Amino acid sequence: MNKTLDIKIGDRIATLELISRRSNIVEVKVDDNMYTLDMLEVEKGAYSILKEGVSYNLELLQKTNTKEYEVHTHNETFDIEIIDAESKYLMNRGVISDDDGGNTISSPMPGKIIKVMVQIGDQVKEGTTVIIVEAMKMQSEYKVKTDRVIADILVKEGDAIDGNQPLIIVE
Amino acid sequence: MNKTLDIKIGDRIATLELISRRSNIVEVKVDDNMYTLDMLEVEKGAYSILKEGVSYNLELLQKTNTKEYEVHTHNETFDIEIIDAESKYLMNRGVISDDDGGNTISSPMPGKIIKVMVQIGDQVKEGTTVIIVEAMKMQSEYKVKTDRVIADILVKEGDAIDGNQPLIIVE
Amino acid sequence: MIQKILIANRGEIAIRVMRTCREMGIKSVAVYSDADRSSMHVRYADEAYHIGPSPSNESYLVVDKIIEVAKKCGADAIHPGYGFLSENATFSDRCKKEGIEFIGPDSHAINTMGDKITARKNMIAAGVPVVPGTTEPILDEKKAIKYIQKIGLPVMIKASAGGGGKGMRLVKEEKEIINAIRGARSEALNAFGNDAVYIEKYIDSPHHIEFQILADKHGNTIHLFERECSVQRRHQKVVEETPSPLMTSKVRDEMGKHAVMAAKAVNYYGAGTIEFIMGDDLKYYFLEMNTRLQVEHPITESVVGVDLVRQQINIANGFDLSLKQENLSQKGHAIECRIYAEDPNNNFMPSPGVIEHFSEPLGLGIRHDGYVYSGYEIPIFYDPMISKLIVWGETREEAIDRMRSALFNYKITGIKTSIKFLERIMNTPDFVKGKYNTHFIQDNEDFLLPPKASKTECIEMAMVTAFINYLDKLEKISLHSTSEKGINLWKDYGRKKNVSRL
Amino acid sequence: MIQKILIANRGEIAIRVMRTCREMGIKSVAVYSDADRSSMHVRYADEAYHIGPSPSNESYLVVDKIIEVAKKCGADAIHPGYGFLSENATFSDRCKKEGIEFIGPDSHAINTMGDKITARKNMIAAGVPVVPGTTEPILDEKKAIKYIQKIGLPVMIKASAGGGGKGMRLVKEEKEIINAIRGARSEALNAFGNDAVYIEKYIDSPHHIEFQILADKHGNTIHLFERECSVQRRHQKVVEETPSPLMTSKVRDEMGKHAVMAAKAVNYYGAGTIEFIMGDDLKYYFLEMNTRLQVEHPITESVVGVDLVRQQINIANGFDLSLKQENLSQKGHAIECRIYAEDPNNNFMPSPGVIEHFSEPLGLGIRHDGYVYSGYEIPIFYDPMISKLIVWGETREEAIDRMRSALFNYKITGIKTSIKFLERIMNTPDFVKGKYNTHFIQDNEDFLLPPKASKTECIEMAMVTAFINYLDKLEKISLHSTSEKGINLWKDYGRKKNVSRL
Repeated sequence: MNKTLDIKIGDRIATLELISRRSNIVEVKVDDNMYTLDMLEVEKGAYSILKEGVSYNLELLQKTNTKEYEVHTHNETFDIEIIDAESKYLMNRGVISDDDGGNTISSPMPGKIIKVMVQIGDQVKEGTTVIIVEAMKMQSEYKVKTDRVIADILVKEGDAIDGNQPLIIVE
Repeated sequence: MNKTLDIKIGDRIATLELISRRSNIVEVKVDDNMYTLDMLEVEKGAYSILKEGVSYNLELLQKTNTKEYEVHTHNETFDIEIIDAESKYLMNRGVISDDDGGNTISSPMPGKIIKVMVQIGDQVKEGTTVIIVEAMKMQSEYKVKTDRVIADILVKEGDAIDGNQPLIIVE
Repeated sequence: MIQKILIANRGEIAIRVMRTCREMGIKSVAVYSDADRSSMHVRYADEAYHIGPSPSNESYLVVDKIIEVAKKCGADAIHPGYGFLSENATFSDRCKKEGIEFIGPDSHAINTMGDKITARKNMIAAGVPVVPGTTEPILDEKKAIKYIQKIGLPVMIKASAGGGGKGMRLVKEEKEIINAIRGARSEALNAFGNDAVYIEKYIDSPHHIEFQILADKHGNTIHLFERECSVQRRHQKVVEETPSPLMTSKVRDEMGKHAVMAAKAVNYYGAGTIEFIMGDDLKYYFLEMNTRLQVEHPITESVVGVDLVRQQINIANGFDLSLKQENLSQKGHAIECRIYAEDPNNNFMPSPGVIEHFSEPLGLGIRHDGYVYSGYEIPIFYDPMISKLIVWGETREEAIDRMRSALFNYKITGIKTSIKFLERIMNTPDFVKGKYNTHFIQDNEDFLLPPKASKTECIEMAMVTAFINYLDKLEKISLHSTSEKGINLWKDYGRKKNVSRL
Repeated sequence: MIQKILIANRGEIAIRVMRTCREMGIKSVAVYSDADRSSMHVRYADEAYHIGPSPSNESYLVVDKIIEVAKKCGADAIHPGYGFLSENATFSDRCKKEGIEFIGPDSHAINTMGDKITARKNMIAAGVPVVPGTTEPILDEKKAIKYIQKIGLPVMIKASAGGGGKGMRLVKEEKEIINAIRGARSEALNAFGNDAVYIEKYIDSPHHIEFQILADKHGNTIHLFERECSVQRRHQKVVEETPSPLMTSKVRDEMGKHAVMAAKAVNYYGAGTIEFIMGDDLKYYFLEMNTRLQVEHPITESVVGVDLVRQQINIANGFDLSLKQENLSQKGHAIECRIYAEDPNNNFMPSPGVIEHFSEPLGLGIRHDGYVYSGYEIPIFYDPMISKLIVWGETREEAIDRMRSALFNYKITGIKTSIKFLERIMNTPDFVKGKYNTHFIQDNEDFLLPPKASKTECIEMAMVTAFINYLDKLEKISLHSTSEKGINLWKDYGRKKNVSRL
């Protein structure tokens, strides 16, 4: 097993290396910074770290992808991604890139389809609202960013949808 | 799989039979009483039951033995034991009987051994304290109930012990 | 005497009402939609009955279903909470007709206060100051212009049946008047089926201050002082406090008297709230009356020391008010923060989902009214408010410190919440100084945006935690696949130190 | 100004002190033994340092280790909580010597009040009523008999260095006197290394009533009224309330003045408690002084509206008391229940172990001071108290109703607790009527024993739940073994109805 991993947080990618671990005493290097930590998982996903006496409490929330975490510290929340060999390889080859969602319209939150404003085959102008989704008494309108043709509509009014589920395909 | 089981609670042994179950609607017979219940596990081990509108909340705590439960209702706590075919067989054969702990001295609570009052081979009189255990600032003395000979001592002073762990064997 | 109350609501307010029922030895009955079978109010009640599909217009808003359950289970009263049917005059009448006590006012009070023009007229007649403006719907656009010239710009054009910011137009320049009137009328017609609009003077840098009142059925009416509700986002209250940092005791007395007069003008009984708008000059005007319990009622309970739901039930029982105005006083300071399942870093997008981990702050001066639990899935059909955190302190400063510390110790994972946003409000100088009005959130965007730079060490601790957790996960998988169960390969790792790099 | 406080304690009191530190912007430092690495006080603090093995005499009671940590981390003050080193005069002196502020009184006050004969003498000199009895150790048994004949039987023989019921003998008949004195002396010698004993008149059906005091370093001393602590089991308080149902305002004023006099007599500063014993005739006598924060201090905070830890820190800072006696009053009623990890159905045997599921009551008037969480293992080395539930109500009746309802909604599984026992106390007529003394628990054994008969339906629901859970468990195992993962065989069960019996 590999004890060195790259980890992405915001714009920064750091290399973490596990130097030693004896019960809850962990020696770890983050880029050039060496830490000796007393680190304990006190509840499932909740860690207590003592770094030369300074107390940190962190809670991990694993996302659907096992390599992505949301980490809650005292004051903040960070999105963290583990970059292992496989993703590194793919990144170097340029296979993984930012998906701009160009061809699908979706809602980041689960909810209910209130209104589908278009039909298959419609030619719609930049900025046209194509679908309205409601969650928790708040309606959100989803628009196309450039001129588009509606290729497919995957939901109908009244449907309950998950977050990030494709709703409409555009060309 | 068998849908009828005997269940022991206090002095009573009742026969429970699952008649039907469709999503959270459960029909079940307890001896001669038939119940139709809306039953949902709302948290791990926590059940919400609606019986013709009346709301029950129950929390199950499984003991070390998977067939034994502690059940917390609104007002009370019950110890419940599932009697399956195997235990029934053994009970009928008389193999399982109330263990009066006759040959072992143990403490029902975890703690620390404060003092061992006897040595192997000692002949002790009824009512003699043989060992003192402390937990949470409270000391408990354990005595023999009749005249005994100390056959074995399994712990020493200062040892941390679990609940119900044998401490001393007597003859 | 009321023996059994049906609570025609869900979420934290249903549980809050049931708590008082339990203390008073009254049985409580929950109703629930498809989405709410596993909700806490169902678990908390003595009885619970299903009333239909998840959307509230097919369940919590269906009068017939709720009445049917109440009659079937023998409830002698219905508590509507807030929202849903709480300000529905038809529902109040229907309860009366069925011989069930509606814990709220009669339809006359609801109707009079529900229509803004009618309410304005009644308040003027009762001697309660209202915002200068018209008392009749605008029919003649020319007359409207003349009237506006008389009271002076800026003005608000408002729909009489309005609410939620719909059918409202702010007019700053004379040339906008005609368009604003026409726009407001057409929007009001669409939204409420009623195009009546009226004109009000626009109060600049306004404060939203409301008074809690209680009235029994025998004409005794008292007020329980003010609540300052100016911290608002899109006309929704976010943080409330009492006493108001703006208030003087002279103005408080006077406003309290006006609040009581307002309630008496409609023969009000039950708990209600008179909302005022106030300028920096402490001039105040009646805005509207909420004929129900407010979301923010706990801060009044904290400083006055009264259980408002118990009072509501006693009033519904026909008892005389046990509280006397002269015996009431405010002690210390209370603040409420409303915690929403929403993402403040992403335009406050609602964030329904499953609560992974939930732990709330405890201790001195902390009150918590909520309904979610670890493992609970927040449904998408209802309001995103998941809990209210209320703190009390000897002084305003102590209350702010306590709220800041409590928010800091409030942990919810699995969904996004407004907790960090609320923490930033507690740190915003204008809030700390008590110098704010309803423009507070837009005026303080810089403070309220999430902080950009974090301490490097904190970031690195977050990375280390994810790193270790991930390694442990990998190890578990590899142990599992090689069947070396129970043996922790890592334990010896420190001694061996044979680190191999990728 | 104090910037960083080391809390030389663990459990709920450590967290309670840290909470106020956080509100005041003061850094808090935890110390912990081997058993406490995962304890909440370590997680809650800004810094935390290990001080030794689990037994408290190797960690929390070791003065040198605590001083060493305080100096290393730069703490300028130490808060001792209650228990452990809180009433250790040597520790107070040592802190002073090291230039660290001890948040508590000086060694003179601790020593004077710690020895009962010395305390009695001081109180008599200060004009505070003490229980009639001797002021010198008993040396001559004959003189003792004469003295007892003078004040009349029954009397108590008490060890001067005593505590925890050790070295105490109740004498009801003259012939028991000699044996009682000899027994008490030998027990006192064994327990405290000091065989000094004295004689006190025995107060029949006594009430234990204590007064909270606060004193600054400039001679200002006030009291914050009484706490009624007569609900005791084996001299341990179980339930406390304030105001005392026994008290009159005349006696309260008088006792308050005596409490202040008692504190002044030893030049006391900080927070302290004067314990009195009171007869049914409301005659009262000084019993002892606790020179620290009490476990039950929150009920005073609830009705007086003061944060006592904040006051302690302000006093340690050398500030003048900000509170004036004439401005203080009691508002409403507060009750505290101490929740222990113990089995009330099995002679209150301690029940350490792992907390499986933990959910605490919320809402109006509920305060919760605890330190455990789901998954936490309660160590065997320390006090079994796991949390304190404090309620406030407008009236005593409302407070009892609220406590009953709160206990009902308090769920802890995995260990046994005293919650149900406390619920039964709230239902005991003598408690409800407020007619009780320190014999309450033994006098009410019938009410306090667990109920024998349960409603059949409730029992059957418990059986059904275990039944269904067990079937689901079996199903999971069989699904797993036949590899039909993801397919729930049970889903179709209702339709098939092919029930096979054993």
